[in-house]
Amino acid sequence: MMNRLAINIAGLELSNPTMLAAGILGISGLTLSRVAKAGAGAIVTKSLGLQPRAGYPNPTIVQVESGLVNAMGLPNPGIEHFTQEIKFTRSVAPLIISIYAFSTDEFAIAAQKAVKIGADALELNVSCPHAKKTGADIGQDPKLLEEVVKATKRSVKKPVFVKLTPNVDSIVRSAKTAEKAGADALTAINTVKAMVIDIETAKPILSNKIGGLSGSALKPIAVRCVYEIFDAVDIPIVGCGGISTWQDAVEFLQAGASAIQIGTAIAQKGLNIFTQVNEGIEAFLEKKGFHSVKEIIGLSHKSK
Amino acid sequence: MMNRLAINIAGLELSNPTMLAAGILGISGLTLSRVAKAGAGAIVTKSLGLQPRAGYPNPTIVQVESGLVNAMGLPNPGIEHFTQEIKFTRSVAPLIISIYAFSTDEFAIAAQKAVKIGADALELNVSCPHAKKTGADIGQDPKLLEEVVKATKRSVKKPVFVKLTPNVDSIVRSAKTAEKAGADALTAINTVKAMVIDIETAKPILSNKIGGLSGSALKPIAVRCVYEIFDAVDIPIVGCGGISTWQDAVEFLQAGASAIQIGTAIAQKGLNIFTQVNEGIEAFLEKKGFHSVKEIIGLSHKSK
Amino acid sequence: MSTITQKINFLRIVEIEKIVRESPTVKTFFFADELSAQGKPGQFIMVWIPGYDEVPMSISSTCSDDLVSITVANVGEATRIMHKQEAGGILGIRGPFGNSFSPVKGKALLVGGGTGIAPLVFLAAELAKLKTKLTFLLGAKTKEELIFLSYIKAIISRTKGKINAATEDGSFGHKGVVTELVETTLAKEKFDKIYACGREPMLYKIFELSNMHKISLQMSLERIIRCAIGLCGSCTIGKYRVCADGPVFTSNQLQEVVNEFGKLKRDFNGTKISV
Amino acid sequence: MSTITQKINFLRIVEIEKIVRESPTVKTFFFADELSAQGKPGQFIMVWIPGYDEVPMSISSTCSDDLVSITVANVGEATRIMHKQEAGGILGIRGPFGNSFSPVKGKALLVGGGTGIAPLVFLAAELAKLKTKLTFLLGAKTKEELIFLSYIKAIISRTKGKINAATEDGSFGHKGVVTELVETTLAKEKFDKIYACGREPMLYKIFELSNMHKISLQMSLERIIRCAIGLCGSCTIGKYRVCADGPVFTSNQLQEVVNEFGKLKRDFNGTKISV
Ligand SMILES: Cc1cc2nc3c(=O)[nH]c(=O)nc-3n(C[C@H](O)[C@H](O)[C@H](O)COP(=O)(O)OP(=O)(O)OC[C@H]3O[C@@H](n4cnc5c(N)ncnc54)[C@H](O)[C@@H]3O)c2cc1C
Ligand SMILES: Cc1cc2nc3c(=O)[nH]c(=O)nc-3n(C[C@H](O)[C@H](O)[C@H](O)COP(=O)(O)OP(=O)(O)OC[C@H]3O[C@@H](n4cnc5c(N)ncnc54)[C@H](O)[C@@H]3O)c2cc1C
Ligand SMILES: Cc1cc2nc3c(=O)[nH]c(=O)nc-3n(C[C@H](O)[C@H](O)[C@H](O)COP(=O)(O)O)c2cc1C
Ligand SMILES: Cc1cc2nc3c(=O)[nH]c(=O)nc-3n(C[C@H](O)[C@H](O)[C@H](O)COP(=O)(O)O)c2cc1C
Ligand code: FES
Ligand code: FES
Repeated sequence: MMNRLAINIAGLELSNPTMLAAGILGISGLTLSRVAKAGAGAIVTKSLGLQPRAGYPNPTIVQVESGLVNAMGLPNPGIEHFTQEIKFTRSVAPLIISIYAFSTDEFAIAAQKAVKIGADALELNVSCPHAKKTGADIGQDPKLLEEVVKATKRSVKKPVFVKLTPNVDSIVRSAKTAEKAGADALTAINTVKAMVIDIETAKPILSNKIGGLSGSALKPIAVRCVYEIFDAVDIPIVGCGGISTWQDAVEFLQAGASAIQIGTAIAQKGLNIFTQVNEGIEAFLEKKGFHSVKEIIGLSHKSK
Repeated sequence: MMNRLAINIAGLELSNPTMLAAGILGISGLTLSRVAKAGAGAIVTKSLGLQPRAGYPNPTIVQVESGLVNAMGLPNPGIEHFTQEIKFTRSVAPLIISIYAFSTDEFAIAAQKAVKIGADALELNVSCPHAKKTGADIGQDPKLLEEVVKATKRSVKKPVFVKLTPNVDSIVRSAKTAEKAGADALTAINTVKAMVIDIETAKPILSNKIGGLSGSALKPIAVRCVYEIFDAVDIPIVGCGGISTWQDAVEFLQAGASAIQIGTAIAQKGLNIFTQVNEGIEAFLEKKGFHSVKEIIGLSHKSK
Repeated sequence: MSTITQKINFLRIVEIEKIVRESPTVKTFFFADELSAQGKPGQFIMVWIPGYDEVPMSISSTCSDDLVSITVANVGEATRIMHKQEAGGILGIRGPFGNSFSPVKGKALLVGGGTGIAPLVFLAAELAKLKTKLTFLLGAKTKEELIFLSYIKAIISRTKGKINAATEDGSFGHKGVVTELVETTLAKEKFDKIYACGREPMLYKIFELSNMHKISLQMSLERIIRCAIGLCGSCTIGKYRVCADGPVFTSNQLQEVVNEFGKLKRDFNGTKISV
Repeated sequence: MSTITQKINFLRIVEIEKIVRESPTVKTFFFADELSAQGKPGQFIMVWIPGYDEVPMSISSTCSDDLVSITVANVGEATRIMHKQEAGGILGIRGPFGNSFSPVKGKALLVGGGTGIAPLVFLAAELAKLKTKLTFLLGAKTKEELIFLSYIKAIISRTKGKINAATEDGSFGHKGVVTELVETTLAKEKFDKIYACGREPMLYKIFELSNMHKISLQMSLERIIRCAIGLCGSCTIGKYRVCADGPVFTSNQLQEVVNEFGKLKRDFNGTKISV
């Protein structure tokens, strides 16, 4: 029987449209492989840089009513170190290495290294809302964004996903910029800048004070971003932000996503969430008489 | 005994720091007066324009897990019509008329009219995320924002509050622009652009498709905005976004707000919320040994 | 906002299980929905006709198996589309919203005009359980538009109550308007409560009559509903919100808003226009 | 995310009600918290020292009046600040997180080193309720650092169990390390389960001994904890997350991660370093 859930995105063959979101359990090859075995169609690493980075001191995460605010500060051992992890992820699912860097040149070098150690594709983190001179500091500047994507594309042959920040005047402009610069796919979205103050002590709780909001609070914002981008670009979109049920996943697919990423919801639902979401999508497709998940991508744009 | 909750903001004397948010129950003078009697320290009208406007067809509101997504489309009978409403709001609490317009000149005219019919202050809606050529279309353009605020300030003597949109690269830049242009106070924030798709029909639910996210989902974003703005400007800030308890209100005050606005939470808690929040703030001040709410404004910036 | 308000306000997609034609212009739609099935007489739901509009409709019956009905007059675009639907079609609903009629024991007078009869039929069924003695007065343009007639007769006969109807063309019962029946009935009889639903001029007349006879009153009003949760202000009458403080109001409340009741309502942009 | 995970993960500010000095470097802090008071032996909470750090601490006791304790060794900045606090001081806490020891009936061997004794004392109290026969082996550098000694003696005497200690300087009990006591004990006696907590080289040795004697084992591990809810990946050992899959692991699980257990851990940037 045909696999209704199979999808090709920017040349990657996914057995289903669910992916692990960047920065979630993505430092260890064995953990990534466990996520793939739990059902994820693709796995994305923690954002890796050229140098090791310790991240911010704790507290790095705060619970809010409808999600989390986090400022981990991109802790990672550096791309080189990841060589010893990558062997564990072989042949379980396509591996996307998320990279960050502090300049155009560095992005090109980081991309090359990531491909060399075995990335099937790259995701450029130009959207982390709480790191300085990287992440959203790049994604918010159309010129810089264009240069970074161009430089990365020139340096590697593997598909390049560009992960966008919603902390901009117009995510459509960012999406078009990335597409024009050669991006093969877009991931939308990273977290929204946010913070929490403890009123008893009058202190911002995160050591970095400001972090990024993830989880269900983000969902209607992320759906809107995917919907807007879908009308503006021709490259595939990976939806991300607050997905915790198969219904959420279908909403993103109908908004225009070709695949979706799951992060925060893992805290609550465990790694089983990938299988749950996939089973839900499959049953939905069957009920509605669709033969492939591709048939519902962007469907909400077609209806009156 | 001294009123611990009293606060002067941009020349308005408020008996307490709670206000009604714009667009909530703000079309009818009698309803506004009821809100004031229920405990609000100031009342803000629905955003009014020079011409009557029917707004968007239903559905105009959708419930999400942690808030609402709305696209009312600024329905309002026009500023002139409001003359017959304003008599009901006299001497209950300071009245802030929220205005929107489609050009710099129109903003100046609208401001004059609003003052003429009796506004104690104005709030410029340069932040509505779903109206075309007004609202956020102005607030996202620093040059236009500057011109609108300048023109308004030139045309009236009453205090001008500028309501900011979070849908920008940098709300700090918007805040500084508004301050430089002469704003007497800032309201932060309006809703974040968002949408909801019904998966059974694959249709965006709102007739306008895209709307604005309000309610608790917004809170950590709004707190961050107030916190960032507080460091950058010298004019007072009115915090708004997801406030539903006195703890939320205190968090905004400590972040740097001199007063706060309440909208969405009224659906759940009723008009009593103003009194509940005020009583909570008062008890907190007493417990912590503060003599005035002023002592906690921006307190989170002082602590290590 | 993890409260009951939120839960009720989430959109549910339901399938129409059954459609009953009540009159040439009125149909009743049945569907299953757990939350609406807990609705009380007077409460309404918001009905989304995907791709068109979302409109308020009173609950006209509930059932222990979660089956709920709304009774819809074909008056404009959204209701026309609804009338074209068949069983198996879908609707989006949220609710139930608003307050409800408070049932009285003793003797009750129910006065319904047009589709205003629908929520009162739901109420009559509840009152019958309390053994309240019912007098039901109905009004419509023609005999054909007198909906729920046989159903009401059945309830009335169980409670040893009375039923009387008025049609404008005289095709059934009294020729004239239902308020004339109210006048003659109140002249002869005392009631513990009057319940009414229908067009506002009719309601205003009944309000005056109830004041004259000093009988306590509850009536359900209509205004433009958008949010249905008391936020947007579209539905205000005086200081009250029809969606959240109403739709059912008492004589005392109506007295407070007497400058608007029966006289002024707001159009879609909020301008006051005459009722 | 309106689930239990979310509820547990909300930060609560608590007041320290009592501080007990256990040794020159260890203090126990008591505070009231409803959720933590439902914690089980082996579970931990995240403790925010406002303005400094947030660190994981095992629950060392719970009480029906919601009083909970953690037992803290002064080893670095955050724990130094904590040790300076007095009753009335405040902490931010979230949790409890992770799994817990599963209590066994029959005969249990408990092996604790340093502050690793704390969660085992909590476990011992639970096991005593099941009338499990306990053998408790403790290790520390000096007699002064043997915490909870008299409390353990009390539990042990109630269950007719045994207690034995080792100090590196020989100031109390066996001179040497506690694993030597484990070796001699296992040579003489059979147990239904071994529970252990302490430094990883000690745990690894016990793991080997338990394999040799084919006794089922549960031990609590430490890795760097940031999110505590299984997301960030800071705490992984092999394919497991200490915060969410642990902190308590069985022999079988440890076998699966034997390439790292006792050998490698990750530092703050995720680089593997030796334990
Ligand atoms: C609390 C309440 C309960 C109601 N219960 C019933 C019922 O049980 N059965 C029934 O047939 N009708 C009921 N109505 C009236 C019903 O909502 C309107 O007939 C319907 O909205 C018309 O929609 P349309 O698109 O077909 O007509 P349109 O062509 O859109 O409008 C025709 C008229 O319908 C009214 N209307 C339209 N939209 C709204 C709206 N959002 N809110 C209020 N009125 C509106 C206006 O008066 C308008 O002029 C109720 C109204 C309210 C406020
Ligand atoms: C599940 C678990 C339960 C624990 N239970 C206890 C207990 O009951 N009593 C007790 O005294 N200690 C316990 N610890 C160890 C305790 O968390 C560390 O001693 C404490 O974090 C040191 O913080 P510091 O700032 O004083 O030291 P630092 O100077 O910051 O660091 C000293 C060492 O402490 C460890 N450490 C620091 N931060 C963390 C962190 N976020 N996560 C894990 N380790 C960290 C590292 O090994 C570090 O090298 C437990 C650890 C874990 C993982
Ligand atoms: C703890 C945590 C760490 C994250 N780290 C990264 C990261 O390193 N790189 C990145 O691009 N996004 C990172 N993100 C953002 C997520 O990949 C994702 O975009 C966001 O959390 C929204 O999805 P969710 O609501 O499903 O979590 C992180 C999110 C969380 C919660
Ligand atoms: C139904 C509704 C209508 C609104 N109308 C307006 C408006 O006319 N003008 C405006 O500036 N903001 C408007 N807003 C935004 C609110 O004033 C407020 O900024 C936002 O809802 C966040 O606050 P809350 O979470 O307390 O609702 C509206 C919000 C809602 C929910
Ligand atoms: S319909 Fe919005 S307040 Fe009643
Ligand atoms: S501490 Fe984050 S996954 Fe365990």
